[in-house]
Amino acid sequence: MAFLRVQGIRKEFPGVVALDNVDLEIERGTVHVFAGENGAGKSTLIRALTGIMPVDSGTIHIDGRDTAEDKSLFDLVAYVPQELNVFPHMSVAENLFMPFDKSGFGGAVLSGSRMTREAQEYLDRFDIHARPDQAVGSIAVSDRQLLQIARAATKKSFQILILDEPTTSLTTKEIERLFKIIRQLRDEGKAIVFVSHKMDEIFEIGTTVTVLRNGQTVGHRAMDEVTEPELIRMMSGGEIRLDQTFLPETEPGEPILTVEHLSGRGFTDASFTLRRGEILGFAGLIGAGRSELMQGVFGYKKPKHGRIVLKGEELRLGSPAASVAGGVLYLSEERKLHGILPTLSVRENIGISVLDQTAPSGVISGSRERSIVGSVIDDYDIKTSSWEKKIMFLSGGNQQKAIIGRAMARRPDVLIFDEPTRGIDVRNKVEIYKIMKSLAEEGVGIIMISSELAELKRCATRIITMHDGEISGEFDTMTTDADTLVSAIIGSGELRHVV
Amino acid sequence: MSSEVAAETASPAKRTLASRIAAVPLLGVFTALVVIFVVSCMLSPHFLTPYNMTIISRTLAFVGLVTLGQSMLMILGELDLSLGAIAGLCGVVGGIMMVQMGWNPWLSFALCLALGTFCGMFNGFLVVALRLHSLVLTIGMAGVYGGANLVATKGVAITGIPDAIRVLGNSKLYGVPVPFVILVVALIVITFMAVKTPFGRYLYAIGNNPPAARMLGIRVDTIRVLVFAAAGFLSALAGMLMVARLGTAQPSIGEGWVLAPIAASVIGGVATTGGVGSPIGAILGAAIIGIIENIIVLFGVSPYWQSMVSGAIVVLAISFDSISRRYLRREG
Amino acid sequence: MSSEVAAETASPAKRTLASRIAAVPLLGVFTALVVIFVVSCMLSPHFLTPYNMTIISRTLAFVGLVTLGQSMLMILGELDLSLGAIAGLCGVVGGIMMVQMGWNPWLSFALCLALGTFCGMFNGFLVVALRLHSLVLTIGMAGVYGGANLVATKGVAITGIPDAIRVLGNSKLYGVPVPFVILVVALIVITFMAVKTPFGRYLYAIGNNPPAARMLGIRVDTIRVLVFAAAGFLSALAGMLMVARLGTAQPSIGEGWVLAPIAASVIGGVATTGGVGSPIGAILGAAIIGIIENIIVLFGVSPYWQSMVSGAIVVLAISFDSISRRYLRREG
Amino acid sequence: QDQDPLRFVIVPKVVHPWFDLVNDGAKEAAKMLTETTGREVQIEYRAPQKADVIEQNDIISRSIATQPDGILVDLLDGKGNRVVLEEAVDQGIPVTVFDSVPPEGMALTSIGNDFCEQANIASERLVKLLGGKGEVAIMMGVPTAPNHAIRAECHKKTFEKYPDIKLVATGIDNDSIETAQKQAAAIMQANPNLKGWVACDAAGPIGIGQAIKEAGKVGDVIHVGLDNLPDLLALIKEGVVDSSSSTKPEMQGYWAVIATWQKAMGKPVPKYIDTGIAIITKESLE
Ligand SMILES: Nc1ncnc2c1ncn2[C@@H]1O[C@H](COP(=O)(O)OP(=O)(O)OP(=O)(O)O)[C@@H](O)[C@H]1O
Ligand SMILES: Nc1ncnc2c1ncn2[C@@H]1O[C@H](COP(=O)(O)OP(=O)(O)OP(=O)(O)O)[C@@H](O)[C@H]1O
Ligand SMILES: [Mg+2]
Ligand SMILES: [Mg+2]
Repeated sequence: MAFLRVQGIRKEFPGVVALDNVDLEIERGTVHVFAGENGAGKSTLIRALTGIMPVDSGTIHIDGRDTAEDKSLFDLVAYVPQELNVFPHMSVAENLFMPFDKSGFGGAVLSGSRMTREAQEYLDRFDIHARPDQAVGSIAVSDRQLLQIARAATKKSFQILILDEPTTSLTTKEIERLFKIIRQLRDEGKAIVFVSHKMDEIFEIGTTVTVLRNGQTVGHRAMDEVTEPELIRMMSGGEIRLDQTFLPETEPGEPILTVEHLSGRGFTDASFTLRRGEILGFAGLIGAGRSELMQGVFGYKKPKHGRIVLKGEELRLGSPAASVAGGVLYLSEERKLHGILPTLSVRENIGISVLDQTAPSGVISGSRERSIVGSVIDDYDIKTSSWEKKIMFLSGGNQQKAIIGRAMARRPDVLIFDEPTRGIDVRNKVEIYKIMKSLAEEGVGIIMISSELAELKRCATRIITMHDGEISGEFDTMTTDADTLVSAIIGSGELRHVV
Repeated sequence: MSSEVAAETASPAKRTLASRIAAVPLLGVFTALVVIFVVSCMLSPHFLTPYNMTIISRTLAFVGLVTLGQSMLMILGELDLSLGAIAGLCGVVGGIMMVQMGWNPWLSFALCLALGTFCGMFNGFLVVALRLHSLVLTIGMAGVYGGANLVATKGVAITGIPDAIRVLGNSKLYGVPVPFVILVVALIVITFMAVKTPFGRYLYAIGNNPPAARMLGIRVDTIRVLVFAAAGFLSALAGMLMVARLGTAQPSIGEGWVLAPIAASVIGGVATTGGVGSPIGAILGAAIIGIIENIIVLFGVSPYWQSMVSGAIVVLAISFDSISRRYLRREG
Repeated sequence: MSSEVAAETASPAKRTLASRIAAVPLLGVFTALVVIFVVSCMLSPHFLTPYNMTIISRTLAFVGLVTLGQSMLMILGELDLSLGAIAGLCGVVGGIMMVQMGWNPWLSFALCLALGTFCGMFNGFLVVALRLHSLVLTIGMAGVYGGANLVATKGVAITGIPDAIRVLGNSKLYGVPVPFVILVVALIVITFMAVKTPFGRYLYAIGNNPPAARMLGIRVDTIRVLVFAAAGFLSALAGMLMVARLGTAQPSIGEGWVLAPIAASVIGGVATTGGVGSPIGAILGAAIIGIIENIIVLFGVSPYWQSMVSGAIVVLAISFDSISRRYLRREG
Repeated sequence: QDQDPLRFVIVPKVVHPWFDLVNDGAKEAAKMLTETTGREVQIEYRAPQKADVIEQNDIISRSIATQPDGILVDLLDGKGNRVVLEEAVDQGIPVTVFDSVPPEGMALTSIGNDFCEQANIASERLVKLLGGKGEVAIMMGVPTAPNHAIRAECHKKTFEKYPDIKLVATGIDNDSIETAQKQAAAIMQANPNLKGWVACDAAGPIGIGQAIKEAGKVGDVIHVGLDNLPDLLALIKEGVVDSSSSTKPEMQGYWAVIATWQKAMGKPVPKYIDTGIAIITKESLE
């Protein structure tokens, strides 16, 4: 019998069956991938496996024993959730070893020095850039994500490690590092469960895969017996081409946004121009300051010096309201922190940004709101059982789509997309590329920040690279090879202008 | 709102009754109010008399106006513990203007509303400028405004409020006390604002997630200051109406309007964490508290037991609300 | 923030003095306390007398014990507005046991501490079981406990507390009032607990991010109930010490211990949103408030101005804290 | 004869032991009336939780809603209570006022005494004991409570009459012994030459007495107290507090019921009944 065995699990939420008769077997010493589109039920299944969410029916056996009879079996499972779940005002070391009794600090008194020492080992091993005594709120997002993974590994008793989209905020280098650790653990005989929407990752690390669709298992495969198109077909029930590009086919128009010598926290002396009808990519390592720069441009964080010209007029610095009024929208990479309005409905979440269309007279028209929200939900294929469902109950990917749809419905002139496809499934990624392309072709200027170079090369006409808070180069996508870009990203090489 | 829900879902037939009920957020508190009303009618023959209804509605009017302000602040994720002190300060300043300075009563009335608005706005400004959570700031400001009241009056009530103003507090319109009419008008305006205008949506958005609201281009700080100002205005209005009712400007006006509006709001479904609930629910909550206080006296509960009984009923009311909501959700 | 990361990882020498200061969270409030202390010494020759120091430290002891409990709750992200009522209830029940029932004073003392613990625990239990935010629940419970006090005493103080107990409130140890010694001991124990034990760190974790804490398998609910119980215990202790001090069990004990501990905690750096601050900071905050109240009287501020002045100083203290923190952060 | 019992509602200023004594006196009168007239007289006692005119008005109007045969009120502030008293009179309910002054222009019977007189007795006694000179201080109660405010004002007026008496400090105790003690201690620190204290509420003199004892100033600082709470009596016996003046709550309750009954029966009632003030000294306690 398999080390972890799931039979006939069912879980229903109001209006949706999230898991429907799911069977699963996971062996030690393997990396088992859960694949499926947004809302397929991957995270729900994982929550069931960790014992934190009771299921409606079905059994979970670990090591041959029934978890319904012995809850302590769940101690064998270590789990890294999809969303960041850290304690921002506490130290790195404490975040790492929480809860202490599971990580070998179970005594009555905590030894600070021992904790610092052991924390340093984990920080080195996972290559996390932080000191043990630093507050987690002050370290970079990527480091927080790695820290969260390291935390799971501090659980002394774990035999199964479940990683729910662990790579969303990591760069290639960090992912490689993570995979090295995963392989180590696998070879030590642990069972690993891995979820990602990035196909190359799945194929690189996976041993076996279970595909979920609409809460049901549609197949189990050994990884080397399945091809990428096959897997995608299992997930989506259709064909998706991965080599297609989405570069806007119209000529770029006049400059719409000009940034001159902008400096602020995390970026210095940034100058660039965005033209109508183009997709301008921003590449860089995580922590390069792309988000900071764009939050500065948008006004969410006030820049210290510099000038921004929008549609020929100088933009007030440090005022998101002025930017939005001028037609600039920013979609944050951190949707939980900066995106959703959790206890409001899907309708209200989308409706909030189209109020100038639904309430031109100052009074919201319910029918107009319903028609706009309805078309957003259809256009972006947002899976929700009801428009009135609180958005916090949607799957992560569907939340992301709702936020994107909401921004598009506002018909912006400039759209700043920070990691637009983070956590989005393959089919919907393509949908988002298509949307960006058609918006650009309608004359919208789009800035796209992405840590996936491949993605930038499929969409962006020009790519600006950033390194350590400064712009390190500007390249024409068609004429530049990957090596040139990478060296600009990692900061070796002079400032280049290739355009 | 519930009809909208029904219209949108694919197959309304599938939804159970319980889940429909759960979808109407005010139903729980409304049911509780009806039950308490009916029980009160049965408990005391004096309850459902015109005179008693008058005193209940008038009492509700004063605390209700403050509750409206406090509930809007709570939806925004803030709290103002100085609203009672603002009401008291505006009341006595009004008295000083009308009586001691001999100013025109209506001018004085308007100036006091402006003063209340200013006090609220000042709280809001400090919250925004200093990025403080409002709870503690307004504990301090309650001391400041209450202290100003004491300095202005030396604790002595100001008597001789002109009749022109007194009419506001004591007359009736079609048998309904004027302060209650004012409350109903304010409630309608604010509910409309909350449900049907962008400003109302922004309130909920900010209460849900302030950084996200800022990213949406909402002027978060401006709206915060405005709502604090509105709450100050409503409190000043309550204070002035109380002066009109009493015919004297009592320095103690507003002392009982600090915790009751918060309790009323929570009973009515407004979360202290922001983003949830409605002003109308808060008023229903205030009505529940008001009826309970009334029936306790009518029923002749020993004064020594009163505070215990009304405390226990507040606890029961919020427990009932919390339990029923969870039960219905599970069903749905 | 990114610059901090860079600075910290690269070379410690690079860190500015300002950022080092900002890293010591208690420094701001400690500086404020010292400044206020020195100013007080200069303002009044009567301030730095042994007798006055005794008064200040003893007053601080009572409100300080409640502040310790409240600050732990605030770190956890909760609030208990019934702690004052618990103190009062336990005080009078103690009086009834010792005087009217004639029970052994120490047994009565212990039973009252148990009663306070139970009351706190009951609050915690309701918060956890009903998933309510504690603010409103404890407004209601304050009515219940305060009402029980009234029922038990009919508002009449119970006199004739045995000398064995009175010694606790009135004697000194090496010149330091016993209640203050008890406060210091409690502070040391709680600080040790908060900083050095898993339990203490879980407090912070829950205050920081309750769902994350729950997900990691921390017994969030158990810890909540325990901390409520501890706060109840500390309040009962304060109430009993006050009874010992006064020699009579006054029903009004604890009335002033509701908002002051919250204000003190915030001045001392404990956020109302949870997860931040320390009990020691809260006590420093309480000391600031205590000294201000003392110096206001010494300095002969008109009684009419007192509440305004102390309110304004609370506002100034938290503003100062907020501004200095932001300034230091920007520098760092 | 109508055999329905007569229901009289007593509304005091606040829940307070002093008013329980009023209630006792009222019950005594009710018992006497029941026995002598054969028609039962019931007393209902309804008190505000806080000494606040607004809350008291709520209680009075709720009492009116039950249509009693008489209402007996200790007014917090005649002018502020007037609206509801008029409502009672309009509905034909007899109203009697005790321990306070009826609002101007309303023909209500009042029972009791005035606070100013009570304060004057205390401050005059202090002045006499000090030989007409020295530094004195007043401890106010709750500044917004009218009876406390009246007493403070009358204390002040008395002191102003004597050129060699110097009022050096005023404390606020908000009717709390603890606060009174804190404030008194600080005030004595700041004014080492202070010779005398008067108070305006029941909690104040106890706190002051304890502060005097603690500062070791018994005999050095003279304190004339107020009211008759057990702690204060103990302090008087101990010699820490010189004396106190106290109203007679039982008498007020008793006569208020009698007057209300007379009014309810349509019999003539006097406009004012004075129940007198008791002076409490160490001698009178022994
Ligand atoms: N607490 C909840 N209440 C109601 N519905 C829920 C809840 N949690 C999940 N769901 C629903 O269950 C379905 C499965 O969600 P789940 O989060 O498991 O998807 P997922 O496969 O992890 O998707 P993604 O790739 O977007 O993370 C979704 O339709 C979602 O709306
Ligand atoms: N509003 C905010 N509150 C807290 N932290 C923030 C906020 N906005 C940005 N940050 C933080 O700023 C840091 C720098 O950004 P980051 O590491 O994301 O660099 P980047 O160049 O934008 O790269 P990427 O976009 O690939 O993540 C991150 O730690 C991020 O969490
Ligand atoms: Mg998921
Ligand atoms: Mg970023």
